[in-house]
Amino acid sequence: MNWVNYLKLLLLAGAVSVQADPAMEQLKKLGSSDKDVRAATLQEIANSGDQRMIPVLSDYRLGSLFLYEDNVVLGLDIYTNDDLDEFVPIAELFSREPLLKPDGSAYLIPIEEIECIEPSRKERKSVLEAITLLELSAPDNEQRLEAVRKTGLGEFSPILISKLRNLSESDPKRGIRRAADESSALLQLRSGDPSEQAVAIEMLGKLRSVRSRSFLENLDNADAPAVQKALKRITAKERQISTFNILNSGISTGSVLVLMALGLAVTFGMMGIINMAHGEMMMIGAYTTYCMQQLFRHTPDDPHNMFFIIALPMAFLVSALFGGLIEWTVVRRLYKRPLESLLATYGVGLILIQTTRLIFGDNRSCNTPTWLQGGVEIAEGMSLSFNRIFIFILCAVCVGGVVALMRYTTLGLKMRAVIQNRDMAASMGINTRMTDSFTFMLGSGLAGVAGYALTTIGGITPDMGQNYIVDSFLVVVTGGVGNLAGVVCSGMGLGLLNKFLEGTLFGAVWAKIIVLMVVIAFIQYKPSGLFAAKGRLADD
Amino acid sequence: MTNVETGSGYYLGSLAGSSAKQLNKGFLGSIVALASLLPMLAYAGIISVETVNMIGRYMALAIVALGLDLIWGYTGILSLCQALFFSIGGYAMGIYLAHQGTLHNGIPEALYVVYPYKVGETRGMEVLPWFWAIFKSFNLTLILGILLPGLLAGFIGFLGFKSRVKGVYFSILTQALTVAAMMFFSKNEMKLCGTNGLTHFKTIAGFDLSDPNVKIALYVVTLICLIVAYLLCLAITRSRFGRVLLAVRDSETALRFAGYEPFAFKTAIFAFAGMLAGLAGLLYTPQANIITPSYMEARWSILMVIWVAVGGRGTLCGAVVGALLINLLYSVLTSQWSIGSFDWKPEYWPIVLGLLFIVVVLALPNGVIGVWRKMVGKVTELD
Amino acid sequence: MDWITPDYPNEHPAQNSLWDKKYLLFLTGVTAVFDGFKALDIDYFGIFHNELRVIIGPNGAGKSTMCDVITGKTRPTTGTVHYNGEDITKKPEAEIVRSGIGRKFQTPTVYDSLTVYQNMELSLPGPKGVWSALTARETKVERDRIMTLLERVRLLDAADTEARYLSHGQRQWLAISSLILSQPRLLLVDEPAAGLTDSETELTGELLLELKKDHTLIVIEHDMDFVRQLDSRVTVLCEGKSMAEGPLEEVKVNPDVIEAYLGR
Amino acid sequence: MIRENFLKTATAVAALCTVTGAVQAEETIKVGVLHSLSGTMAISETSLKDVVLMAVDEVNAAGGVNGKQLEAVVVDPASDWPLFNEKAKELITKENVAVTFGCWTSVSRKSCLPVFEEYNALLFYPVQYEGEEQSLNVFYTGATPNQQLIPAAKYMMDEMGCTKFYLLGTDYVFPRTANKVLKAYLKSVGVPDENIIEEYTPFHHQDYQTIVANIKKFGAAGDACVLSTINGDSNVPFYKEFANQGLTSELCPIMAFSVAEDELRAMDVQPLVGHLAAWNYFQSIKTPENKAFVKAFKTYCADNNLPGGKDRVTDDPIEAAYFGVKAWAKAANAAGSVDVDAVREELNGMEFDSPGGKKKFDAVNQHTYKPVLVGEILKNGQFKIVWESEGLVKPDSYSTLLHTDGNFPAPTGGPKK
Repeated sequence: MNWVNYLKLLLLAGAVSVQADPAMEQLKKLGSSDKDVRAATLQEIANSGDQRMIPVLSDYRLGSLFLYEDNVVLGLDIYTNDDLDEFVPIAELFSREPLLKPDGSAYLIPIEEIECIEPSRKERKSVLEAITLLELSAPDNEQRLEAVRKTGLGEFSPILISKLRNLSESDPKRGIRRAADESSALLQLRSGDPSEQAVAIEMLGKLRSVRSRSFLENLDNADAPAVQKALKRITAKERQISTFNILNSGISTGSVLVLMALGLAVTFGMMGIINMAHGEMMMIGAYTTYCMQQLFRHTPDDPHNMFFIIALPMAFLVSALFGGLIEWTVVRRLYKRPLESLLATYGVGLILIQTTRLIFGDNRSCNTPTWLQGGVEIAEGMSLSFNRIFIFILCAVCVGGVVALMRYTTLGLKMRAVIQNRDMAASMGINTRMTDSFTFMLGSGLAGVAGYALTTIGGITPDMGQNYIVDSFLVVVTGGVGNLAGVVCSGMGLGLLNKFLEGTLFGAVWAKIIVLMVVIAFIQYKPSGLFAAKGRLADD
Repeated sequence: MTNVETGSGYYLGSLAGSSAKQLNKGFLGSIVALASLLPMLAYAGIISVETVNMIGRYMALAIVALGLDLIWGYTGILSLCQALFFSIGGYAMGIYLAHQGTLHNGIPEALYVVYPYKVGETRGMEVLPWFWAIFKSFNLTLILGILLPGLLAGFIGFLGFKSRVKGVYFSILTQALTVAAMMFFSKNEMKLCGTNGLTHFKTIAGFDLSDPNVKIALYVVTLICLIVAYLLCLAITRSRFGRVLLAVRDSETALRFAGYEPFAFKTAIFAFAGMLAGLAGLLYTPQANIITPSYMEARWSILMVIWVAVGGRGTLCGAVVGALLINLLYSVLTSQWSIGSFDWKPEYWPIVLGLLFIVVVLALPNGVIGVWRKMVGKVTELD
Repeated sequence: MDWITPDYPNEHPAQNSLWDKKYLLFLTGVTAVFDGFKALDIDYFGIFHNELRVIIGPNGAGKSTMCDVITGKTRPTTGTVHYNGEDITKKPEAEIVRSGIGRKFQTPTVYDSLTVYQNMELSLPGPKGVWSALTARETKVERDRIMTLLERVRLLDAADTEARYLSHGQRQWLAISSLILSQPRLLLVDEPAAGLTDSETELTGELLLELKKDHTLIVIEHDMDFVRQLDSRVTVLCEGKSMAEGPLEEVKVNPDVIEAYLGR
Repeated sequence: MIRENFLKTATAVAALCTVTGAVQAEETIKVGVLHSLSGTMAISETSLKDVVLMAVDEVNAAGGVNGKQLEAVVVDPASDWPLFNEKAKELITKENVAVTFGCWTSVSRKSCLPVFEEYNALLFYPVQYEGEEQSLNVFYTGATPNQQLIPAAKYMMDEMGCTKFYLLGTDYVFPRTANKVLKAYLKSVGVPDENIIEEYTPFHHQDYQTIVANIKKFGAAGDACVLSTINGDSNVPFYKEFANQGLTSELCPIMAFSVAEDELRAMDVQPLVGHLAAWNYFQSIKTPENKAFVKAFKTYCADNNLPGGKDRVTDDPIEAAYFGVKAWAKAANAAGSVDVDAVREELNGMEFDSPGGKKKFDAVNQHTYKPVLVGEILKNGQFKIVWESEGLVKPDSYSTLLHTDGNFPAPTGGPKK
């Protein structure tokens, strides 16, 4: 592995050669005790356009820069030994590679022996502004867009406006050109010059800039027709955005509900088992995901996203196995007494929750894989988060999978046969015990998948399942027991209704109460759910 | 033929046979004897007053279980909103008791924390909400504490049973109702003191709640109420009404074609059970010294069903025994103790209780009472 | 077929006292549709007072659905049901029952956790409200009636046995005797002989024939020997339609009926 | 026969309930530990039980109280509020504990408060709460609203330049009261009504899409912040959603009042980095006393094979629970007895050392004088202290902002007449 050593040598050479770098000298000045010097230096760096300085400045803001042997170095995560003494591992500023001693070991400097270069609390804002300024010329589109937007909210400065105007003319991305127009108009608004303000108001109205609302409303001449006209256009835009948001969040809430209820639709809807431990099956899925994360040693700093891919089948399998175990020991004996399955499985749930608590303790977290963090903005103010998209797709795949399994496979055929008429199926030579086990395992496995998906939106606690169990039952019952299409419709319907109520007149609490009331009224009106079985045999 | 002539066997509900009747009598007698002994033991200093108080609370819960047994054990309706009716009774008594507690600037202390006067305003509008004013009267509280849950239950039953909501659908409907009610009660602006609930009570009808004599008196009242409730339930189950309830459980359709309106019977028994739960709430609150929305959590509703199941579904003494037994066990298991070299750690209680539920459901479908009867060996037929 | 066609087909039966006198029960234009499937489609169907009518037909012919429609368990999609000169199409089941239509289901429905005596007790005629159930006590007369009936169906020894322990035949008899006890004017008896031994079937037949004297009966049956024993008019239902009607011997040679029974 | 049989069984049951807790040697002093070890609150309270047991060990190692060893009696009120009442009775009447350390939620404290007053027993309550209460039978080692909320809001205005405030909380009494206090404060310093939004979610709420979208709209101009009293497991989905919708601590900082190091262990910390929290103690306090405390706690957890072991962290309630034990031991030693009235006398106005520095009890309202700290969340789940109050802040049991006339209810409980 010669080339690795070679690289290291190169890096070391870099570390030595930084002394000649003017940026390094500037950074040292940031450590000055004179706040005017610091301010001037920051200004200098901001105007230098040196892209390397962006991460360095954010490190500076967070207090991760240190002065070591007359060099500015980057402090990595503080290392704490067993005596709680803290050490700073240091790294080269721009490459972020750990600095190594000649013998190849890392530098670990006791925190007391190293001087931190850090802005005062008040200076932090100007550091941010400096970063923004640098980012205006960043090659990365996202970064540039973000910077352009932020600029509009900062202090008025003619230089900034001219910079933004440049961007609005020359930037290759349309979105950035638009954002630059918006930001420069926002700045103009605060220029104090009435004619410039008028132009800005016109522009903001044309752009239907949502962000400018509060600025426009706070203008001295907020009642002027021009401002009102602009505000009207903005209001229209806001209405669009809120409609989009209601739809978006409604659908994603709906898909979470469907995913949670899907397993229950199998165990409860089809088999008639009231599995109160269904929520705990979700919990097991979530803890399996957590275990995978530990197994793959995934941490935010050192992402091994593979864990999340492996965790999907594992969550399904582990939950299915637990489901199989529960079926084999408890549920099997209760097919003739479905209501009593509620009691026994509640006991199972109690045991699972407390056992998990005793083994894992209470506070555990699962990190979302890097590619599910954040989201995509499809238009201004309208963004889709990746984790929500993921859950939607996962939900669709699971529903499709279950439907396909039921319709097109022999196993599915057997399952349907046993569900419809156990005795008949048995006399046709179907092993009903095996089929029951499989069906229950399928339902539990699906719950595990739901738990897996939930790790991307919420936390993991031993009793997390309890939060979802009532909702899951509501979805299945509203949909009509034993009907997958019903589950999908009611899950989506309840999700949309909830978000519609929450997004319009009511808060989250009232929305939930009203949704519950609607479900109650609905059951009154359709006592067997949305897609009830009809006919002579239906109610016997 | 002998039975036919005397007719004695026909009035026993599901407990066919005169031996069962004797057993019932024996059982009931033992419980009453033991229960009436407790206050004396407390006065003699053998057990603490707090133990009597604790048993008193569990007896109040046993009254809920009686009602639940009527609707679930006998009629086959799995209701998950008994906790709601219980809470309404509890809140009625809670509001009354809060009136008797510390007042500050004219409003009860409990209400004070959540009193929604606007920020910046001085307390100029300290008016009691109307639903607080009602419960200033002790007698009215007692009446409403039973009547309100009864009416609500009647209303829910009427709507649900009229439109023939059945089985699991009814369970989920009632569960949803309870959850909605819990959120409603938890909201501060409802002026029901939010999640903190009502607590810190001082006196009831002029008697000091911390006085041991009052505690024992409350216990005795609860015991009497339990016995009366038990006898009422017994009368119901032994009347033709009781047979109709069992018929509802077995085949509602057949009953309908025998000319009965099952919905009327279901509504009636549901309302009655609601009233029992309300009564239980009235008795429980002064003894527990607190009522909060947490009683309406899903787990409480399910636990109540479990009391009945463990005791023995469809037998009235089963409901009582189940409620007392599970609660006692819960109380014992959540404490730290050691017998000999065995150290019990309280955090293991859910595992033991969970196992118990499973075992009871799997191995003892007739609950503790079923085992008891088998042990006594006098009854061959079990329901 | 002609003899069933009403003389005044366009006139509402209830408006014409003739129908009340002639027919106890009359169905016009009754259809029952489930999810697009027409389970029942009857133009006219009537039962005279004190008639015993047997309805036969292959599986799925709509026999039980017809009972359901008459007793209000299923609401017909179209059409009306008249009983004793009254439109009962939209009445609730229990009310229909109280107006005098009793029914025994295909699978005998008894209350498993009640004793045989208690099963019978619930069928006693009289007020069936909540309050009366709380206060009701059987009179000596009522008890004797129950005992006599139980004796007739050989269930006297089992009077104190819970119904769940009864044999299939005993359950059938319990269901039938409960029905008899409730003294309806019209009895709908759905497959009374299903699953019975020959001697049990015979007793059931005897019971029904006894009832014929002062009751109107509709008996649904498969067992041709049993139908022969009842010796009465037969209606053949097929695919929800009334296919033939008349004495058994006549119906048996009807080519449509033969086709329906054997053709498939 | 039946009766006899039954009586035997019943007596056995009754005996079992009365004999819970084995008879112990007389030389020890019993102290009660009343924290939920199961149910929804176990997530927070288990750590407090652990630290109390550790403190008891330390007191014993230092010679105990008045020459006697302490013996902790642990019960599990199972997040079941009435059970707190029952367990408190059990500790006081059956176990005869000298003092009880326990409770987390306000409702659990309210539930057992009457018991402590009735028997004139002593409770140490270690969690920040909404105030509006003052019992002579409770020593409050957590913060009152004025020791946490007001300084934090002030910080957001003065240091972060925020002019708009989104008050977001779980729908229960603490957030409701906290927000009432905050609103009163914000209005008193001239923040207009339209710049304050108050919003609540149900317990265990997991779906913050709509709310975050609203915050985004509210803070579009970059001058808003969130003052969060979101409780427990709802924090994870809230912060995740916040980050996923593209909001950062720069665009709209969140100041949390219920997120401490122990909760951060349960979270994917990444989305939280840079947001703030206000407490009276952080694990990152760099004093030798605190380092020793943190180390002792980690070692204790590891040595006793508690879940999490060496990775466990300390936080504000843990410190408050810890110094509660120490302060009580100090007072009992000074009083020369564990008699409640004597100890109370000693505790009132007493100064004592704690991992977070010197503190003292108020001489009248039995709450604790504490420093106020604002911390910024780091990616290792610790806080970087960015602001510190000058000296200790006096606790207000009843908020002066709500009781502008200064007419407070009298304290409840106290010595038996």
